[in-house]
This record gives sequence, C-alpha cells and structure tokens, in this order.
Amino acid sequence: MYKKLKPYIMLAPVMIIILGIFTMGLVLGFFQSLGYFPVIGLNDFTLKYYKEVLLDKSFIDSFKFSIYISLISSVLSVIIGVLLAYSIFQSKHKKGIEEIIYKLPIIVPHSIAALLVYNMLTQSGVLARVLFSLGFISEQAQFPSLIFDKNGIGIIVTYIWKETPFIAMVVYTVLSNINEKLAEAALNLGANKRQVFWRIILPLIMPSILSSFIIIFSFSFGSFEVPYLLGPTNPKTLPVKAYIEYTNPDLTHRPYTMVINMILTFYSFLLVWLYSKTFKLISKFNG
Amino acid sequence: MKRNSYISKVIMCVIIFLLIFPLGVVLLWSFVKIWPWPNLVPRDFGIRAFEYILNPNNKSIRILCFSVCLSSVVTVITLLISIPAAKALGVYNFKGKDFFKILVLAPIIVPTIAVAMGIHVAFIKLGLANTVLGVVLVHLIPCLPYGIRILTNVFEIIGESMEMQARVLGANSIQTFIRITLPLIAPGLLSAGSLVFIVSFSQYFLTFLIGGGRIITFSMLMFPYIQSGDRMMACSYSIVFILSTLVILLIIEKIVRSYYKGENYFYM
Amino acid sequence: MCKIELKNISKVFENKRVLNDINFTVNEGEMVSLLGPSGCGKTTTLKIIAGLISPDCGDILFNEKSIVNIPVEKRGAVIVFQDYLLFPHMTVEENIGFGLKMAKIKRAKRIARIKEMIELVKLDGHERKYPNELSGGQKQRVAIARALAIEPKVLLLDEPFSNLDTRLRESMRNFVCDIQRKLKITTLLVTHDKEEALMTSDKVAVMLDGEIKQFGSPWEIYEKPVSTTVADFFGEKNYLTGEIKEGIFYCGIGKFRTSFNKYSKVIAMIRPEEIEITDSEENCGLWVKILSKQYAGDKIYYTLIADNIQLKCITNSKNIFEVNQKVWLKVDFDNIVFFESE
Amino acid sequence: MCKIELKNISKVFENKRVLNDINFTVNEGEMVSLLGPSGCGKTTTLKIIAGLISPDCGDILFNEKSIVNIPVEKRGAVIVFQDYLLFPHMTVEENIGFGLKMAKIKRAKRIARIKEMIELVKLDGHERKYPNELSGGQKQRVAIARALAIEPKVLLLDEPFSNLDTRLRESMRNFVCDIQRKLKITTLLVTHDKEEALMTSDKVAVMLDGEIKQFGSPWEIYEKPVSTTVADFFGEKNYLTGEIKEGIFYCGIGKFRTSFNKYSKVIAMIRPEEIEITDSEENCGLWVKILSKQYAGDKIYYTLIADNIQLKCITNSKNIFEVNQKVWLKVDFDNIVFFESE
Amino acid sequence: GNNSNKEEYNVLDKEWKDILEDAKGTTVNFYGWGGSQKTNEWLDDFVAKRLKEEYDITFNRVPMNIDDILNKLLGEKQVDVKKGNIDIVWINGENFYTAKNNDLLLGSFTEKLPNFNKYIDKDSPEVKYDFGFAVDGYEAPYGKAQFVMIYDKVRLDKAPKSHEEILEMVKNNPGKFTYPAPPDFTGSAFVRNIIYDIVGYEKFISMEADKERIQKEVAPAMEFLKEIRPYLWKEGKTYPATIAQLDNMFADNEVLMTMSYNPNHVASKIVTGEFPETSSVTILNRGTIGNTHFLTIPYNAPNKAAALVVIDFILSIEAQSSKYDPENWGDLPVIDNGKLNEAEKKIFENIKLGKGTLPQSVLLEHRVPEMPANIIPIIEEIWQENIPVEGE
Ligand SMILES: Nc1ncnc2c1ncn2[C@@H]1O[C@H](COP(=O)(O)OP(=O)(O)OP(=O)(O)O)[C@@H](O)[C@H]1O
Ligand SMILES: Nc1ncnc2c1ncn2[C@@H]1O[C@H](COP(=O)(O)OP(=O)(O)OP(=O)(O)O)[C@@H](O)[C@H]1O
Ligand SMILES: NCCCCNCCCN
Ligand SMILES: [Mg+2]
Ligand SMILES: [Mg+2]
Repeated sequence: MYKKLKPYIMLAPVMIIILGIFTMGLVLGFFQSLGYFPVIGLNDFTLKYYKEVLLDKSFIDSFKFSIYISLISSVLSVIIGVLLAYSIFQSKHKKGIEEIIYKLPIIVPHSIAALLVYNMLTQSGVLARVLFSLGFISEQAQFPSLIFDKNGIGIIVTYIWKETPFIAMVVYTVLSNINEKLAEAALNLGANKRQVFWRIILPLIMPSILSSFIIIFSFSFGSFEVPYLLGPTNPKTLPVKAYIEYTNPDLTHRPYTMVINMILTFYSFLLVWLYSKTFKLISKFNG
Repeated sequence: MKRNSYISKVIMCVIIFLLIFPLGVVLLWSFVKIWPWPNLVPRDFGIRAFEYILNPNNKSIRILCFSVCLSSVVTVITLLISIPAAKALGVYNFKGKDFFKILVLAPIIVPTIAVAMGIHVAFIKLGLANTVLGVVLVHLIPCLPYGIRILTNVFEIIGESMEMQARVLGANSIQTFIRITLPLIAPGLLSAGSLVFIVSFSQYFLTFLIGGGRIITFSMLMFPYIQSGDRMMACSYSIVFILSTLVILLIIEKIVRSYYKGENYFYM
Repeated sequence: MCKIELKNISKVFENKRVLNDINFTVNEGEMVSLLGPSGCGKTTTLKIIAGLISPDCGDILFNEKSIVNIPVEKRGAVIVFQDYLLFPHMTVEENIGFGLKMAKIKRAKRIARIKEMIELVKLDGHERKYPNELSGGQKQRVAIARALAIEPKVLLLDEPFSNLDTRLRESMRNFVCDIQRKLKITTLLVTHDKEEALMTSDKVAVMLDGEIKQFGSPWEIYEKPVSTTVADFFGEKNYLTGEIKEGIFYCGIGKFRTSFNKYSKVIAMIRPEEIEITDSEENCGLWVKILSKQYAGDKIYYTLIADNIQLKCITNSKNIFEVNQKVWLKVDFDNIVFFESE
Repeated sequence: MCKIELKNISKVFENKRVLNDINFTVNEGEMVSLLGPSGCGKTTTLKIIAGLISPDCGDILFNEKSIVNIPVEKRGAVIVFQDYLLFPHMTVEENIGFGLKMAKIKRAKRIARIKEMIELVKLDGHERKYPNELSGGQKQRVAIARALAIEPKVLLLDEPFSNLDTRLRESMRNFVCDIQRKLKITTLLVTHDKEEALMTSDKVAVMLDGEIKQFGSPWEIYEKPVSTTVADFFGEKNYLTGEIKEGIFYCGIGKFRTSFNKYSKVIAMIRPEEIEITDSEENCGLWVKILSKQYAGDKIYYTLIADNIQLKCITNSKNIFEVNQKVWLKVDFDNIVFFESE
Repeated sequence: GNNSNKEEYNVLDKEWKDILEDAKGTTVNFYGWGGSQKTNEWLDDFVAKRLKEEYDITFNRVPMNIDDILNKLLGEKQVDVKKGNIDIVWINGENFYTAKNNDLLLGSFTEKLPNFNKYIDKDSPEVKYDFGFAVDGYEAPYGKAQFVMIYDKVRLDKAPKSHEEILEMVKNNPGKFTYPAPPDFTGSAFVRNIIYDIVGYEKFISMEADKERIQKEVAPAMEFLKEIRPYLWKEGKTYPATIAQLDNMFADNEVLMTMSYNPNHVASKIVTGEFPETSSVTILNRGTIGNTHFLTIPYNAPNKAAALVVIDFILSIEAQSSKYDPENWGDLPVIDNGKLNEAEKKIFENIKLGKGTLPQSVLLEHRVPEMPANIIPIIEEIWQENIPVEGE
C-alpha cells in the first residue's frame, strides 16, 4: 500500500504549493474572464467577452503571430542549443572556460535581453555599424528592418539568444550523466559519429530536450516582455494584447485580459499535451 | 576523429561568440555617455550609473544583498521539494504520471497576470501578503517547474539501483539521500539550482504584488530603468545583476564541488 | 546468525510469473547455493530477500520473524550485485568503507578494516581509484569487499566471482567461505559454476523457471538428481532409454547387467566421466568409434558413436586417442542413475 | 578474414604501465584466447584493437595494413563488452539490429537476421523487453547476439559467457565457435575459464601484468608452461623443489626415478590430477595422510600431507577416502614438468 | 508606529500640529515610477534627507509602476484590508480616475495641508482637474509637465512648429521621423497634440466619451497621420512601442526628433550625455498639452499622518524650487507665482535654466489642457484602427 502511495506522497509538497496557490488564482482569473469582478461592480456571468475577443479579426492574426514566434524560436533554440551542448561535450578534453561563459545569457533577464538585441540589430545598432564601416551598406536605411518588424525577427533572435544556453545547459547536464561507453559500443558496432549522435545520444537526451522545449515554448508563448519591447505595432502577440488590456486603467477592461489569458492557457496546455502525445507515438514506432 | 572534434570546436566557438558578444556590448554600454551613428566606438564614456548604484542613499547594494539571500532561500526550498517530486516522476511508474508531468509546468504555461490577482487575494487572506514568507512562497511558483523538470531528467538517467545498493549496505533513507542521491544528482542539482536562483532573482511582478513594496528586490530597482530606456543605467544594473548572479553561482559550484571532492581526503 | 525461511513466495513481472511458490530454508550460518539457468529468477529471489523487490505473495522469515515489512537497511541482508553497482563518485576505499560509515563505526577502526579488506581482495595500490578506472574483476572485488566489510547477518552473493580468473576466484571463494564460517553469516550464493556450488555449499537449491526443483546437500543433488533437467545442470549427460528385465538393462547400444529394478521402462543417465575408454579389450566391453575430440588440459572430451547413438565421454588426458580410432568402452551400470520413463 | 598483428603496443594509465610491449599475431580465421588475472590488461588490449583506446606506442596491423589511424567504426572489429553496454533506450530486437541498421541492411533482411539471432541465443519471448527488464545472463546474450549479427571481420569477446550457466555457456560457446569457423572470423576471446580457453582456441595467450608471458597452442600452454606463474594459471599445482642426480629426483617427500636431466636444481610441478591415490599398496608408492577433502561432483579435491609437505590431489569421485585416512600415493615422475630453479 | 487604527480614521479631523506630532519618528512609504535616475536621486538624496532633519520621518521610496500599485490596492480592497503598505502614490490622469472611482483613495485631504492652502491656486483648472476629472482634493499637485518635441540643432536647422511644418519636414527627411505607438503615454500625447493642432482643443474639454462623435471630430487628424505615414521611419509600417526606444533612436541618430512630456527632459539627457549638447526643444504654435502630476494617499495607508506631512513638505518652496532645478530634476513647479513674495520669487528666478529647454513663461503661454481621461483610450483605439498597416 505504502509503495503504491509513495510517488504521490513525494509529489505532495510540490502539488500543495502549485495547486494551492494556483487554483485560487486561476479560479479568480476565470471568473473575471466571465465578467464576474464584484470589486469594480461587475456582478454578472457572461460569455460576451469571449465572444468579443474571439470575433475580433485581429485576434486570429495575433494568435498566429504568437504561435509563429514561439514555435520558430523554440525549435531554433533547441537545435542550436543541442549543437552547442554536444560540441562542448565533444571538445572537452579538460574543463574549459567555455563551460561557464556559455551560460551567461541564462542569467540575463528577458527584458535586458531585449535591450541587448535592440542594441545589436536596430538600424543604428552594432551590426549595422559594422556593416557600414565595412562598406556593405552606405546608409542606415539599407540595413534590413529586424526590430519592430512584422516577421518578428528581433523577438525570435532575443528568444534564441536567451534560450539556447538554457537548452544547452540542460542537455549538457544530461549528456555528462550518460554512460559514455555506450557511444563506444555504438562506434564499435559500425556506427559513425553522426549515427552515434542520432541513434544513441539523441534518443537518450530526447526526454530532456522535450521537456526543455516545452518549457521554452510555453514561456515564449505566454510572456509579453520581449514582443512588447521589440514587436511590431501590428500584429501584436496575444500576451502583449493581454498586457495592454491589463494596464488599461479602465478596470472594466480586465475581463478582456483574462479572456486572452484563459485562451492562451488553454492552447498552451493543449499544445503541450499534443506534443507529448505525438512524441510518444513517434518514439514507439521508430524501431 | 581529429577533424571531427576540430569542427565541433569551431561550431562551439562561433555559437559562444554569438552568445557572449552582445553581453560585451552591454558591458560597454554601461559606460557609454553618447554613441552616435555610425561610430564603431562610443564617443564619450562616464561612470554616472555605477556612481548611482554605489550611492548608499538609494540602498542598491543593500537591496542586492537582500535579494541574494531571498533567492538563495527560495532556491534551497525549491530544490528540497523538487527532489522527491522529480524522483517520483523520474523513477517510479504510477497512475497519472503524465498528467503530473504536465501539471508541474502549469506555472510556466499559465501567464502570471492571469493568476496574479487571485494569488494576491489568497495571500492577503492567509496573512502572507507583504511578508518575506509570502514572497518566498510565491517565488516557488515560477521556480518549481525548472527545478522539477531538470531533476526529473537526471533521475530518469541514474535510476534507483545505486540507492538500493546503499540501502542494502545499511544506509537509512536519509543517509542514502545525503551520501548517494545527492552526489549522484549533484551536476543536475547545480543546473537546476542556478536556473531556479536566476528565475527567483529576476522575478519582479510577483514580488511587487505579494511583497507589496515592503520587500524590495534588486530586479525591482532595475526594471524601471530598462523600461525607461536609460541604457547606461539599465546596462549597469544588468552588469551588476549578472555579475552578482555569476559570483553566487560560482560560489555555490565551488562549495558543492569542494564538498564532494573534499570527501576524498577526509571521508572517514 | 540468522535463519532464513522463504514461504510461498511468488512474483509476477508484466504478466509473466517469474517466481512461483518458492519455499526453502537456510539455517543459521549455512551457505546455500542457488543454481539455475539464466533468467530463471535467481536475482529476483535475492532481491526479494534483501527487500529491494516486494513479493506479490508469500512471506519471508528471518529467525522465525516475518520481515516483509522491515525496511531494506534494517534487514541486515547485503547483496553483492551481478553488475557490481559501485558508487561512481566514491573511490575504492570509500566504496568499501560506506557500509561501515553507515553503521557509525569509528574512524580509526574503519580505516583499519578498509585496509584489511583491500588486502584481502588484493587491491592494494588501487585504493584511490574511482570505479571507472577499474577492470571488471577489480570492480567485482570491490563489490565483495564492500559487502563483507560490514559483516552482515545475511550475505546474498549474485555471481560474485564470475569475472575473476580461476586462481583469484578460488582465493576469493576461500576467503568468503572463511569469513562466512567464522562469523556464521547465513549466505545464499548464486553461481553458474557447478563445482563452486558443490564444493562450497552446505546445501544446493536448483531453480528452474521460477521454481525450486531440488533442494538438498551437494551430494544428493549431484548423485541423486530428481530429474534429468536437474542432472543436466551439472554438465551434459548421456541418456539411454531402455527397459530393465530381470537384472538386465536393454538399450540402443546393447544389454548390460544391473542391480536396479524399481521400474521397467527407464532412462539411464550416464555421466561422461563415468564412461571409460581403453584400447585394450577387457571384460564386458563395447566397441565404439571416436567421432571428435576436444583437448581441455587435464581432461579430454570425446564424442563416441556406438550403433548410431552418440555418447559423450570425458577422460583424463593420460590416454590420448585419435579421432576415428576404435576403442573399447566400459560403463559400470550398477552405479548409474535410472529415471522412470513414461 | 583478417590477420591481426600487434606490434610493441604499450599503454600507460595515470603513470601506471598497463600494457608493456605487447606483440602477437592472430592469423586469419583463428580463435585466440587471452588469459590472465584480473586487471592484467586484457580489456585494454581489446579496446586498443577495436580503436576505443589509442595505444601510447606501437602499431596494429589488420592484414598487414596499419589501422591505428582508422576510425573505430571502419575497423570492423566488434567487441562484446564485459559489462554488456546494451543501449538502454532500445529493446532487445533493436539492440541486436543496431549494427545491421548502421550497415544499411534492408529492413526485411534485418528482421530475418534479428529473428535468427534471437532464436540462437534463446531469447524468444524477450524481443520487446528493454535491457533493464532482463536478467544478467539475458543481457549478456543480447550483447553477444548484437555483435554476431553483423558478422564482423574481427570479433573481440570480453568474458562473454561469464554470467551464463554451464549448459547455456556451452551451447553459446559452440554457437559462437561455429559461426566463427564458418565465417572465418578472426576472434580474440578473453576468458577466465581455462577449459574454455583450451577447448575452443587455436592459440592461447597468457598475459600477466601487461605482458604476454606465453603464446602458443593450448597443448603447449598446458603441458609446457614457460613458468610456474603461467602454469598456476591453469589451476593450483604442487611444486617440489629438489635436485636431480643421475636419473633420481631427490625432494622433500622422497626420491624418485626420472628420465629428465637438463638441470640439476629443479622445481618439479605436479598437477593435482597427476597424483593418484589408492588404499592398496602397489609398486613404488608413498605413504600419505589425507588432511582435507572437498566434494565437487565428478571429482574430489584432497589435500594430502607427506613429510610436512602438503600436496593437492584431484581424483574422480569413484574412490572416496576419508579425512585422516592413510593412503598410497603414485606419481609418474617421468611425465611431469621440471623448471630450473635458481 | 505610534498611530493606532482609530486615530487613522480620524486623521483628517485632526489638528495639523497633532498630525505633525503623530508623524514624528515614523516611516512613510512613497510608491511611484522609479525609472528616472534624476527623480529617484532627488527623492532619495534631497527629500529623504530633509524629512529626517525636519520632521524625523524616514522616507522609503518604493519603485513601482502605477498599474501595479492600482492592482495591489484593488486586491487589498477585495479582501478589505484596513492597513496596507502604501502611504503616498505618485499618480495622475486615468489612473487617478480609476483609483478614485473604485474607492481606493483616502478622500479629500488637500485642505489640510498648510502649504497647499498657502501657495496653490485652488481655482486653477490644472489643480481642480486632472485630465478632465474633478480632483476634489483627493490628490495634491506635485509637478507640471508639458508636451515638447526634441531635435538636434545640428541635424535639423528648422524645428517644425505646426502640423503643416511636420509634414514638410517628413517629406524632406523621409524615414527620419516617428512617434511611439499609442497607448504609449507620450505617443498618445503626440496624437492628441496633432488633433489639437488640426481641429482645436476646446470642443474636447467637455466631450462625452462617445466613440462615434469622437471619431468624426478627429477624422482630419487621422487623415493627416495617414498622409505623413509613408514618410515616417520604416514607412510608418511599424512604430516604436515606447518613448524610451524613440529616445534611443534619437540618441543613435536613427531619427531626427524625439518627444517628451517633460520639457526639462532634454536638459537632463544632455547632462547625462545621452543627447548631444546641441539638442533643443520645440513646441507647436497652437499650443501643446500640459498636465499636472499629483500625489495621493490610499484608503488604507498605514501612516496617513506622515503622508500628509510629506506631501505638505513637497509643496513647500524649498522642495518645489529644488525640484525645478535642472541639476536636480527640472520638473516644473506647481506653486502659483502670484502667491509668492519677492524673496520667494527670486529663488525660482535664480535657478539656471537647463540646456536646450524653453523658459517657463514660453511654455505656459503655449499650454493647453488635457482631454478628459476617458476619451483618451477611445482615441487610442481609433488610432489603432486607422493608422497601423498590416504587413504587405
Ligand atoms: N581509465 C583508467 N584509468 C586508470 N587506470 C585504469 C583505467 N582503465 C583501466 N585501468 C587499470 O588498468 C589495468 C588493466 O585494466 P583492464 O580493464 O585492461 O584489465 P582486465 O585484464 O580486463 O581485467 P579484468 O579481468 O578484471 O576485467 C587495471 O589495473 C585497471 O585498474
Ligand atoms: N523489471 C522487469 N520487468 C520485466 N521482466 C523482468 C524484470 N526483471 C526481470 N525480469 C524477467 O524475470 C526473469 C528472471 O530474472 P532474474 O534477473 O531473476 O534472472 P536470473 O535468474 O538472475 O538470471 P541470470 O542468471 O541471467 O542473471 C527474466 O526472464 C527477466 O527477463
Ligand atoms: N523573466 C526571466 C526568466 C529567466 C529564466 N529563463 C529561463 C529560460 C526559460 N524561459
Ligand atoms: Mg541474475
Ligand atoms: Mg576486463
């Protein structure tokens, strides 16, 4: 009996905190999204806010833009991060400085990261200046628009810069825990280095890649700072929309904030769930 | 073989350069007075921002120390409760495991502002608002997912057999935890710990709300400057922020490593 | 000093019954060998005794007391695992000293004991190495030393000598047996080496497919196997199906006098070493041809053919015969084992 | 079909010379056993041949061509590792099929081959299991199957049968040998089982402390060991120091006639199985007392004492004597090995 | 502290000297935006020091954005927290409106303050109204701001002084001008200034928050914004999200102009070296919007007495003049010049004007009032619907 309960007992403290603190918040947020917010005099439950938000033509654009940003940035971060982790792992003969410095961007808060990418990529940024002094461009306007642009390049670059080391750190941690003799065994069975990576290393670190992907995807899907600071005026990502509604001093706008947030939450859970399901399917049938 | 590791060295260096170079620019910016287009080097330098930060009147350094302590406490608590949870998720098979795995990500998935007000109300009711305890508790929320996920991965790899061996040799569960589990997960603990520290250290929205201004952290001082676009200030604060985090992390890493290294010499 | 009783232990893994109603008793201070083919459930049995796996049903008694609810570390039953499971973050010394430390043995005493153990398992000079710097056999010795260091009440050895060379194996075995006898450690030894099992143990348990097929003294097990499967376990045998009528055993290769007369339809089991071959015709011989021969140092393995029936024969290497040579075969049918055949 | 030559291979690990000037040749399709005590450098040798460790100096030739600069996966030398190293994220099937997949074998062919291998190593029903659900011996069999599946040019076996019971061991051994012979796979086998080494191999290399002490046919190694250390490797021996004068060997237990006369100061090595004991006095006997006795199924190990010198003796279990019984001892000093003593 | 709950309730009934007495030895928590080094320094170095010396009050500045402050108060209101943390809030406009409307504030307290009574022109619309909303004594003026545009004399020899000149300028310098996208505070103010410049301000001052009506009234201004769009930075396809970014773009020579709601902003930016010495401000001839920022006390302020004392101190000549000095902050004073004696007037006159700024008199001449706060989000909405173009 105890054996059966043991995992639940071990999860209990975490669940008490997550559920305990979260449920209250989520329920209140949900009520507000339904227009129930007595303290400012909204006393009726209604679906009108949902209807309004969902029917707003810019909502779909924002939704697509959000998905696009977080998907592209997360996928690229994962690829570069894994590449980085593996190459550090490979070239590690003795512990080098690179093992510490690659982690630096993790320490940098997102808003600073935005500032930093801004410094690099605007038409008067460091990159433009370098190109100018090398003679590749002759005036600012020739430098492509990478910040506040509708392709969200600035946002994506910021997320990649911020999350690549995160992925690399997680993957590197796991890599160094894998029995390296397994790679030897694979080499010995005729796998070349690439195959060792794809067939042995990658599948073994895949669970960690998956969960870090989920983390960075949901983070970038739900956070407003970077797209707010570097995004185009139109379309805005959903979190930016929600944030702008939230900061509207007219509190009767609060239900819109909550509607957008509830939709965001719902889709994040859905995507995470779908992703982990498909991942399971793939890993079952690739044999 | 040789050529391969050469290539990976090059890849590594390029990526690391791209990651680090912008930080160099931040460092530079914290001393820049003016840097007009198209100069490659700033026109004028100054130390206004650092003077401000070091000025005791605005308590930046005191608040920095407090923040470090606060985040350290949060980190320790997060890790302590993440370890059993991660072990359960990583080692055992039980009903609803997948559900729990997604649930622990909830704090990342659900936007903070969606739950902030509810949390605030709850904390006021519980008498936790405006207290250090309340802030510590609320920091656990965004920190836990990182702690749990990373440690879960580690537990999935190391499994349970070493712990079993220790139990068989007469170690009780606490001894097993301290002598076997901890050292085995130490690298993962370092990663998780540093990330959790960072997440807590850079929290500001929840700190505002629950700390209510009673508890002021370094990020609360820093963020207005980032928003106001005072690049010299923002970059200087960032540099202080980054350096202090780095120092803390290095100290932790040193302590952890020396603790387990030290065992080799005076283990009896 | 602990008597172990297993009562009706069963265990199912993923719908497969791995252990099926296991019952046996190991008396205080006894050494019992557990033999059985790969995958028959030996490791699982040890793990259940140590408390690392809980049985689906059944009870385990240590000194007449049920211990199924006692936590692992309180049972005092130490396993030496088949795959060593050395702590990777500890040196050889630290690994060996781990259990002592857990038992809160004083530093000075601990150091002395570790030193002693390291000498006994002949790992001097490797004290400061980490497991990944050790050879397979060295790892195994550390695992043994680690378990013995704490002088456990019950010692569970899972093929502890499999990666050691004959000499080291012998000396380690003697050393373990000595300690075992001196301290009266109740010991259960899983081994694939039949000689090891027969020579070192007070009793032998033969396990097949999750069941104990025979449990008895080495002599009983070897000389009086309850079935051909048990018998086969101690080296390949020759089986001759036939009938016994009036003191005569009729079979494919001829008829032989025997004093056995319990059943009429029988299978005669002839151990290869019970077959003698010579090139000089003596009394009551049988004429056979040598089909193949394998040199094994002190012995030679022959395959013989007599009337289309192949027989295995092991002789010492003094008389060497050539393949295709015709030789005379001699079997003492009075002393061989007959099983009833249906 | 590959001839392997090792030339002056040396390897130092952390200031300790693990391999010291190793030289030997394995001819095409030969099976060579590598014997040696734990930690002597056997695994290291195999890893160097496979390319997993690079030697500090020396050269390795495959078919007269140096391969030290050829990457591991191109060498075609497959190791079966002592600690299995199964891929934890792959099922038994997938593990076995891994090498085939790497070699881009077509799916249908691959599946057929995997099925065949699984049958051969008797793992039917375990195809879909993951390594952590297998018993020790099952893991070892997967490791063997995985290596053999790709029919390598060179097969390096590191104690591949150590966790298997005698019968399975024998059948696996025969199966490996069959394949080896059929495909002429040049094979190097590390084993602790002296019988295995002597029976299966074309040549035997005895390694001690990182050096090859003797390299020759099984018969040479067993019958003509170059030193007592090599001899000891095949079971414990009796050594009698003495002098030979005019065809008589004088030693602690008496004087014996011998035809050997190369040296005068000698050590006589008498294998325990070369000592015969009887209770009836025959010609030229010596009177000894039985000190202890160990039952080992088909054999009995006795310790005898004659004039304060202990002798080990192994007999078949037909004549059973009791401890303290006095028996007559017979040794054929004409056929024993003498070493020069200094 | 030494003030029990009961006393707090009656703080507005108390005598000023009792209030001073109550405030003594206590700590006051001042919550407000903390993104300006100058402002922070003025509070930390000057105000805190003087309060300690004069009233033995410990001044604790908490940097917090107004929306966070309101949310905090709102949360406390829901649970009816009697004693919060915030004593003073730096506030104005819509946020004040929200706070007042949701009963988050203490009440009418300004009459209690000696300096308010002595120096402030209570009938001035700038004191009576905050973005068109009646103040009713719920907040005390703190400083004044006025919208200005900033340019670099070296790069732009003629600063535009009307919307027509802006059009001319952008046509001559395509891609070199832009404004922050509303609802950025300054960007929104720019749009309103353009509206005023084109259709005049008078009709908006008492206009109802009726979207259709507003839409009609601002249509010409929207047309103008569309007209200049192709000549804007990035062809008007996107706009900086915050004024901070526009400032940086100006500092980096990416655009020719930036703008500010603080006429002294340029001076402090020149002092810090972010803007070139040749930077200067310009205003529109038909006037630019001015507003006042205020200080208020939340309903559940734990130390209301000290809050009153601090606000009173900030309304003193000493504080207002110190604040006006561009070396310190450069924020326009709220004191009515007419209520000062000669010596006091001298104090203000002696303060050296910051580099690049306009004298207070010029500013006041061109000062027009803000629209009612509830119109502003509607205009922002209209802008959002009309101006930004989706990518091609
Ligand atoms: N990475 C290493 N660092 C230091 N020493 C090592 C390392 N690997 C092996 N050794 C040492 O080298 C010696 C030879 O090791 P090797 O594994 O070749 O032995 P082996 O002959 O295979 O022994 P066994 O039969 O026990 O497996 C051992 O003494 C071992 O301790
Ligand atoms: N976790 C598991 N899940 C499923 N099956 C398992 C698991 N562990 C063991 N088994 C199966 O149980 C059976 C018995 O395993 P056990 O390890 O006890 O065998 P063993 O007798 O020790 O064999 P060996 O001599 O090969 O080590 C094997 O068939 C094995 O495949
Ligand atoms: N807002 C700062 C959070 C920093 C932590 N980021 C970790 C990477 C995953 N998003
Ligand atoms: Mg086993
Ligand atoms: Mg080895």
